[in-house]
Amino acid sequence: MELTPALYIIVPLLGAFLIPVIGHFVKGFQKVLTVLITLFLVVYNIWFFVTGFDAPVVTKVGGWEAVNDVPIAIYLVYDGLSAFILLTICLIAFLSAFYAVGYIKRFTAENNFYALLCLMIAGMNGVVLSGDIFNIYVFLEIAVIASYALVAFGTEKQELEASFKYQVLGGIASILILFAVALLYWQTQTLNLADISVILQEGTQTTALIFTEVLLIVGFGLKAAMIPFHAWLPDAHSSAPSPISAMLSGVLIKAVGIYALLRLFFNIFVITYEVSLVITILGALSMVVGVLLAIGQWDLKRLLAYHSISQMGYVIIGVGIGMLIIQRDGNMTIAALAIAGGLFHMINHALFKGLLFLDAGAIEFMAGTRNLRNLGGLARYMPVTSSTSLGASMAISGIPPFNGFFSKLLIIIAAVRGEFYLLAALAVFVNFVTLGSFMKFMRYAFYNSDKSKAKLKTDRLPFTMKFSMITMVILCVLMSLMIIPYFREIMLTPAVDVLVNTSEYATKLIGL
Amino acid sequence: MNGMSLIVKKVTQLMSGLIFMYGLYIITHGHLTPGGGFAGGAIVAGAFILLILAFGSKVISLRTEKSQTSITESLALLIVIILAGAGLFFGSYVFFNNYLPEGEVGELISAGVIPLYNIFVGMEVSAALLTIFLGLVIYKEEVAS
Amino acid sequence: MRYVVYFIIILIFWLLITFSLSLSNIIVGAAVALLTTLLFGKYSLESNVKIIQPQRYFWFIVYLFIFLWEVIKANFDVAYRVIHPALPIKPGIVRVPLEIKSDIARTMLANSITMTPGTITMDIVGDEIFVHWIYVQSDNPEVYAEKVSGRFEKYIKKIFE
Amino acid sequence: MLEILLYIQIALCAFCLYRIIRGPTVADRMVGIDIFGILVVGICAILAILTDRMFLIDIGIAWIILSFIGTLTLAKYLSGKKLNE
Amino acid sequence: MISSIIITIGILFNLLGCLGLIRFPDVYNRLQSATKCVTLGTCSILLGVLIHYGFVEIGVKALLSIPLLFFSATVGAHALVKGSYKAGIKLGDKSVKDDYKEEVR
Amino acid sequence: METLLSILIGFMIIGALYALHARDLLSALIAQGIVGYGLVICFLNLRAPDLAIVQIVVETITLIVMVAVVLNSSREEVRESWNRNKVLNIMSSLLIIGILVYVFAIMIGPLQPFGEHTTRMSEFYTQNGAEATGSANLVTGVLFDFRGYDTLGEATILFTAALGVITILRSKSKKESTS
Amino acid sequence: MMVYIMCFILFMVGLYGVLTRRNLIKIVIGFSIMEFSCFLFLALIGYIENGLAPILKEGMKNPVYVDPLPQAMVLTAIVIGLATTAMLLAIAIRIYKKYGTFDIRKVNELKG
Amino acid sequence: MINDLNIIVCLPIVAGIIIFLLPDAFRILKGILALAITLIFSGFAIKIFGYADALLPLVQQTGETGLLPEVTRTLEQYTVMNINSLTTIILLFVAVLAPLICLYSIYKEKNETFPSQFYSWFLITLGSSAGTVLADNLLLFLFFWGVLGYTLYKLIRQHDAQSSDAAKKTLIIVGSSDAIMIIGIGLLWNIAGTLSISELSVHTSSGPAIMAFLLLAVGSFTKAGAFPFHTWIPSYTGKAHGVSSAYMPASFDKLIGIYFLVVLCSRIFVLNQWLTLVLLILGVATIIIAVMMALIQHNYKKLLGYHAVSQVGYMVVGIALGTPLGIAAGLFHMFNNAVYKSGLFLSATTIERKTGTVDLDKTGGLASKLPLTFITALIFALSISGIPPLNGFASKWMIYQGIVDFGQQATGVASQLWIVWLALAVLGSALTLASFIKFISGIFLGRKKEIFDNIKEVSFAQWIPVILLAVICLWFGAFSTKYVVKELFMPASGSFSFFSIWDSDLLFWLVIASIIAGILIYWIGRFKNMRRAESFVGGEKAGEDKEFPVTGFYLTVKNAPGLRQIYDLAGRKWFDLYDLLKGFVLWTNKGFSYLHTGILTTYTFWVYAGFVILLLLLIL
Ligand code: NA
Ligand code: NA
Repeated sequence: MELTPALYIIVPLLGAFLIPVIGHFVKGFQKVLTVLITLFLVVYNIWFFVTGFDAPVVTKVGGWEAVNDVPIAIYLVYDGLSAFILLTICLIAFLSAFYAVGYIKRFTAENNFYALLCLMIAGMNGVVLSGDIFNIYVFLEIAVIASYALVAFGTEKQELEASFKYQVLGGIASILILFAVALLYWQTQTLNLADISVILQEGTQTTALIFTEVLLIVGFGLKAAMIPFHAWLPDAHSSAPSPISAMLSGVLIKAVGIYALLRLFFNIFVITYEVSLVITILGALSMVVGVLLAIGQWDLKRLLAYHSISQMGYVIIGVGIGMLIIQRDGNMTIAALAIAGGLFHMINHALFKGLLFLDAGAIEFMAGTRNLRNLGGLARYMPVTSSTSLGASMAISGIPPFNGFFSKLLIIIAAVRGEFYLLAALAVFVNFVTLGSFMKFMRYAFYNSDKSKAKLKTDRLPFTMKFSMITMVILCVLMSLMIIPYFREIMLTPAVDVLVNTSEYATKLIGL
Repeated sequence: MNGMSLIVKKVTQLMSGLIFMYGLYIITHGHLTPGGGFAGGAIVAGAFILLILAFGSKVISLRTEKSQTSITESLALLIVIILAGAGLFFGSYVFFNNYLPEGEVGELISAGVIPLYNIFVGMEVSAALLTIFLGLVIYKEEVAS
Repeated sequence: MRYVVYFIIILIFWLLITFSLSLSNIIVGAAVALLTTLLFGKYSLESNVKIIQPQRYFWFIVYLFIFLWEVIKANFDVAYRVIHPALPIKPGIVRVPLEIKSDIARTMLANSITMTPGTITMDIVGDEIFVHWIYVQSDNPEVYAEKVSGRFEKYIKKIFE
Repeated sequence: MLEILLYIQIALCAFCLYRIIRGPTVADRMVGIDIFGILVVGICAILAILTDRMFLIDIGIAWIILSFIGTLTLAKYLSGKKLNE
Repeated sequence: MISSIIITIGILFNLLGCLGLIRFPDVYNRLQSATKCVTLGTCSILLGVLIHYGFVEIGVKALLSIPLLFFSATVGAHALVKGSYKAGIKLGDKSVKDDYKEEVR
Repeated sequence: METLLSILIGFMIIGALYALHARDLLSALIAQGIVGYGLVICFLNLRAPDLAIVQIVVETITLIVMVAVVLNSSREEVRESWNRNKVLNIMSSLLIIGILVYVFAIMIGPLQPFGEHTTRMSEFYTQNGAEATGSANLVTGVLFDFRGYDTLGEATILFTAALGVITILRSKSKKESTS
Repeated sequence: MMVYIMCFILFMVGLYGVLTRRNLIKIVIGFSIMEFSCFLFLALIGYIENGLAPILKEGMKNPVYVDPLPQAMVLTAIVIGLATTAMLLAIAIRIYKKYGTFDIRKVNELKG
Repeated sequence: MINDLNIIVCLPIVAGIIIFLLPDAFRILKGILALAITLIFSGFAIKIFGYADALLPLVQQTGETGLLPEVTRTLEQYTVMNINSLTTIILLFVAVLAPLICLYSIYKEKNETFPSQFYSWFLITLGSSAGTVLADNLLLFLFFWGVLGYTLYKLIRQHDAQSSDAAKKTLIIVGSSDAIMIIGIGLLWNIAGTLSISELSVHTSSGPAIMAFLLLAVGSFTKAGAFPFHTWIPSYTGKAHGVSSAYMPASFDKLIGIYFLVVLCSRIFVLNQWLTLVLLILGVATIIIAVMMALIQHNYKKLLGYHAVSQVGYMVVGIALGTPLGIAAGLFHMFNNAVYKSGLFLSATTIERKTGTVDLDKTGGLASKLPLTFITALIFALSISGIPPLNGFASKWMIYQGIVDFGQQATGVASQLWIVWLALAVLGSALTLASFIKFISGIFLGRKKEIFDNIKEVSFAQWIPVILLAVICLWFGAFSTKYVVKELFMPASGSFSFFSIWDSDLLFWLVIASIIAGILIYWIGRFKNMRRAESFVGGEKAGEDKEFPVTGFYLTVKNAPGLRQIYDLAGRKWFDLYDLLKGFVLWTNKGFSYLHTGILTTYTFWVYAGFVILLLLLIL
């Protein structure tokens, strides 16, 4: 049987459908199955990398070949960029799922939790793999609807409120995207991304196309929580159960937001100065405003959530700089550097923000609160949580030897080298504030005098939670190795190549 | 008195089965006429909803029903996936391959796997809609825990 | 027996709406009917066995014409009232005693009354049926009982009891 | 000829819309939507002849069924019971 | 041709029903006119279909939908009128009699 | 056709406006239902029977479900008094809407006019779709064959929503005894 | 092109609802209206004057069918819309039980 | 293959990571292990000191076999280490100081707690310092440099609000400066096309070049603790364990920060006169401001912290001069400072251990109980105050001389203002003396309090390092010109002649004047306070409490006209960039938070407003 990317979608879906059936009768089945599935995905992914695939791998639904070079079926496209994002998704999914085994014990309806988690993973993988704009919308909806439910999983007051806001704003995004898909179909009579790209490369920039692009920027920008479309994120990400927060902040906003923007605006649309500028400005805005919002927070998870906005800003300015340089036919090395920085920061952010949310979950699990004002001195009672938090904090604040340092380094250096001094300065400034707010987190939660000693709910964390946290902090350090050319060329460079060689996506696919 | 008036009950008794049958008709003729798994499944769910409306929920034991519906929908989707995944083993080794013979266009038994998809999607949809309906209808806030 | 009849009814309806006698259609229809019987048989009318008694069909056809005639007649009456600028109506709810006993027959009667323009069944309570009437022609219960239900009751009794 | 009838039939729907907007009670609105449902069955039937596609009757039947269920739901609401009581 | 006439008649009935829907003073009377006239009108349209095509698939379906429509419309109307009464909607000013009132008590 | 549709949409707009402004939530739901049914008529006229039947079904199910929700809670809409904020809110939304409509109107000018659609991806579907898939209903054929993932996704979404609904509405969220 | 503009105005009406209404259920309604408009928009795009509904019609020479692809898309989108609405309603009813209101101004514990 | 560089850089780091695995209960064992590794390190550092100038890779590819040859090959390219006279001398200093501090740290009082995993962080710091000094590529340099910020953070035990705040502030300032440096590095890359220190030589004539210099200098200033990025040092030393303070802010951070400043000023950039002026201004500002703050401290650890800042000013001045003499003076002072300052911190640790307090008001008269500590501390104090013949005097003398020398060139504004630099440097020295008189007399002199009766002199492991440091002070002072400067510093700075080391009358009298001035300042303050104290002791019972605490004299300084307002502002954190920025950020945060009302309509509105704005932006 041919190696097929479809398994990325099918396997988690199978899990999601099996869990309600078998999990109803067999106790503990759901946990084992979810962990196994996510583990399988990670292994499958790594296998792909190790074997070294000839990009892109394309599977066509039903085996329908293109007619007169016009694709007629949905394509699943597995290329460098999708591979990179998929690795991020599956890695975080596995660690979150494993963490959840210990964490979710306190809740009822565990079956539903794991089934929804599998659905979310399947949806994200689908978005990343799909080569069809409408199909992307469909998979996106799977992922986000599952996430709506997961945000409200605790069914407490605030969780419901958060989920509602998330749903309304997410729904707006979905409608805008759907409208954009319709407009795009009106203009091109096709839904296949490569085919759309072929048509758009020939045509001129019409008002309708700009309208479509704006719709897509707003729609996917909402999913990616760019300022000013971010308002749902702090609520939703802070209210969800922690492993889900890790998934939402770690991968969901990337898979259904940033990835889609990258794919569309690099590979499908012709890059224009205005759009690149707008995306970069939104990124810079997110970066600055996000962090300024974060620093005053006392709710730990809310603080982390606002930082997600800010860190996504880094990713966006990274790729935005790349876009601007490509657009003006500048130095492609610098463009590649910027994009590499952005993508690298994406996976790094997934790791350290995921870890931070898991840590926050551990704190909540033990101390029963996540208000920093009521915490303190936890370092003594929670050494694992404390040290992993410190590692993650250092990573997000760009302190070596953690991964965040290297990705920020790439982004800032690329900004300077591309002569975007203001962006570089902003990135550095934001880094101060990020560092400041994570120092605040460490200081109030783990150091200080211990106020929360009496309130500790349990004396020890479940093993699975500790395992995930420790693995993640190790990965936070190991990911730094990606700066070494050898590893970079395995993982990062293929993804960067897809984005830098903007029109190759279409030409390669149409040829197949 | 549970449920609605006598008149409604009697007519419901008369019609619910027919509605169910009609739902199945829509499902099985999905490849020939409008509708298909989704519309038909919803009509099937409608038949059950009609029963519940007319007779009250005592007519079916709701708790078990709810778990049954969610199991049903999972099973149905599993079968869909298996049907689709079977394409990996037959024919051209791709997902969603229509590996059964296509038959003559316009016949009831034709279009290969499509009617089967329709049937199971219909099953899933009816179960899902029923789950949603039951979930929203019998929802009660828990006593403060 | 009840279930067998139900199965057959469903199968017939299936064949009617699909309007094909091919083998595949009959097999699918049988499967559908079987499934329907399994799931809905227990909710079906208890007395559906009566459907195989042919004399009922005769009365049914007779009744159908009478009913149609009444409906059309009443319809014009209502039409007149709608179009007339003064809107000559005198609505009210009246109580009509019932003679027929079986639930299905009562239901059919109620439906017939409802379908006849000008009257609408509100409820059946005990042995009485409450009817909203657009033009209450008389205050005498016997008169309006005849006007409302008398025309249908005897046929319905023959068909359904 | 049939087309004109179709337009008239569609125009009749506006009456229902009027009733729904005017009310005054919620029951009036329910009547409006109920009637609307029946009118659409007619539209389907006329269209079936007009376009010579028989499946439109299928849609009409579906509409009858669903409009029935919908009306019962609304009626049940009026009678003040929960839907599952 | 016959079918057209029947359909026209049906639509006239519908028109009447809708007029009633607009003109009548209270919900009970509106139901009276609307349900009946419109149902009858629609039935005649369906009959027109039957006549137009004869006893073929489509005609039979149209025929079958007539009793279906009959039952659903009548039961719907009945349920609505009962529900309206239960919901406390008063009979219109012109009403002359209310026997149901005591029964509901 | 275009005029007819425009008028129909006009009615839908009126219904929608009423639905948004009705004091009584149930009335609003009914008005929304009528808009949905209006959409069905549009679909029928647009030669989209599949959409029509699905829309009927969905509209009715939505109505039922919404009625269930309103029954479980309150029917009265929040009283909205007229204050400065609200006026500001409405004015600015009207401004946004005005700009968007204007931009939209100038934008669609050069696009294919109504009714003169050309096909590219669906060329094959309309020409050979029936033979290729064996399905007389082209929409079904497209859905289950060429766009199988859409259909799988659609069914999955419904599954997800059902799962989500019962998850959100479960009566107890935390286990009683926490170790 | 009038019909497209009308369709877009319908979209804007839904948008207006989402922007100005304070009641949760009203917001859900506003959403539905926006969705309707999207569905309609797609169906309008695929329409071909004098085209046949995309269901095979026997015995016609060179039949012109309207585009089935937008219809397939709308079909999927309708179901997605239903799923979204169901989720929104589930949340709304739970919020009502917790907060005792559908007023979104009062559902603002999470801020800052 | 393992080479000497591996042992210098990687061995301590790897050992540090391995020592993590041992629980803190085996502290002594860990200490001994660490000491052994430090000694190995020192041995190799001395060995490398003998190397000829070279560029050697840290990771070497040996043949095609081995783990991932491609990886090793690329690493070989990026981890080039620069062995030259400057780097090796710094490494030598590191090698001298580290074992002493390590030895001192092994002893622990019963109730005393070190930062957890102290020795792991100690060793990682050691290896990273070596890496920082040796790294040739600026990115590799920045990597090690950043790690030092992290270990600095870990070397303070954050058990209460103040210590947590101090650690927080420290890492924020240090980490931020690292981020700033990235821009500088990027600019350099644009200008020169390379990031190898050995290949760089950039004229600060263009805007980007000046910017790059300033941004990189920020990093150096922060690490070394020069104005205006110095504020973390007093906070840190005030709360950290004395050993940590002796290790990082007092010695290692100085060594590395000043090393980088030297590299910046003399290797990477060629300074123009305006940059020299800026550096000089910052240097003297550092001297004066920090010493003024030191004068008013109660907490002797904090006082030492301010002095740690103040002394940096001299180094900056020396290096800013740009002449071989200046640079040699700067480096010399850097080392001297590291020696006496770590000595002082170790002494302070001893005092804290013995008395349990860090407040000068509560100590006194310990000289008789702790004679050894007293004598060594006195040597360090005199040395820092620039009293001949100690090493502090020698390096300050060189700096004064460098300024005079610089002034004689008389080209450019900076040179013409030489007298200002000289005067302020001397004034700083006088104030330093004044505050150290306070330090010595506050702790060791005066009347002994009864609670201190049971104090005994410290153990062997603690006085050995201190005495060694004191010996270095004396020895470097005595042999400064004859041997030390010539052999150690000239190779790094370039040669120059001691034309007038003891000859300059002016300088001689200035030194004498500064000594007298320092003593006067102290006594004036004390006298005024004594008088005031007596005036209201009046009828109260006489006794120990009566004696006016020695630190009271700061009131005089604090209340002096003109100074009072400045101190007030300083108290309200007006001069602390950190606090200013923090205030600004929190202010903006309030504004943004206010906008997030929690009401859905607002958020929806943003979305659509954003949509329309984007649309208009793109279409128009
Ligand atoms: Na096939
Ligand atoms: Na150089």
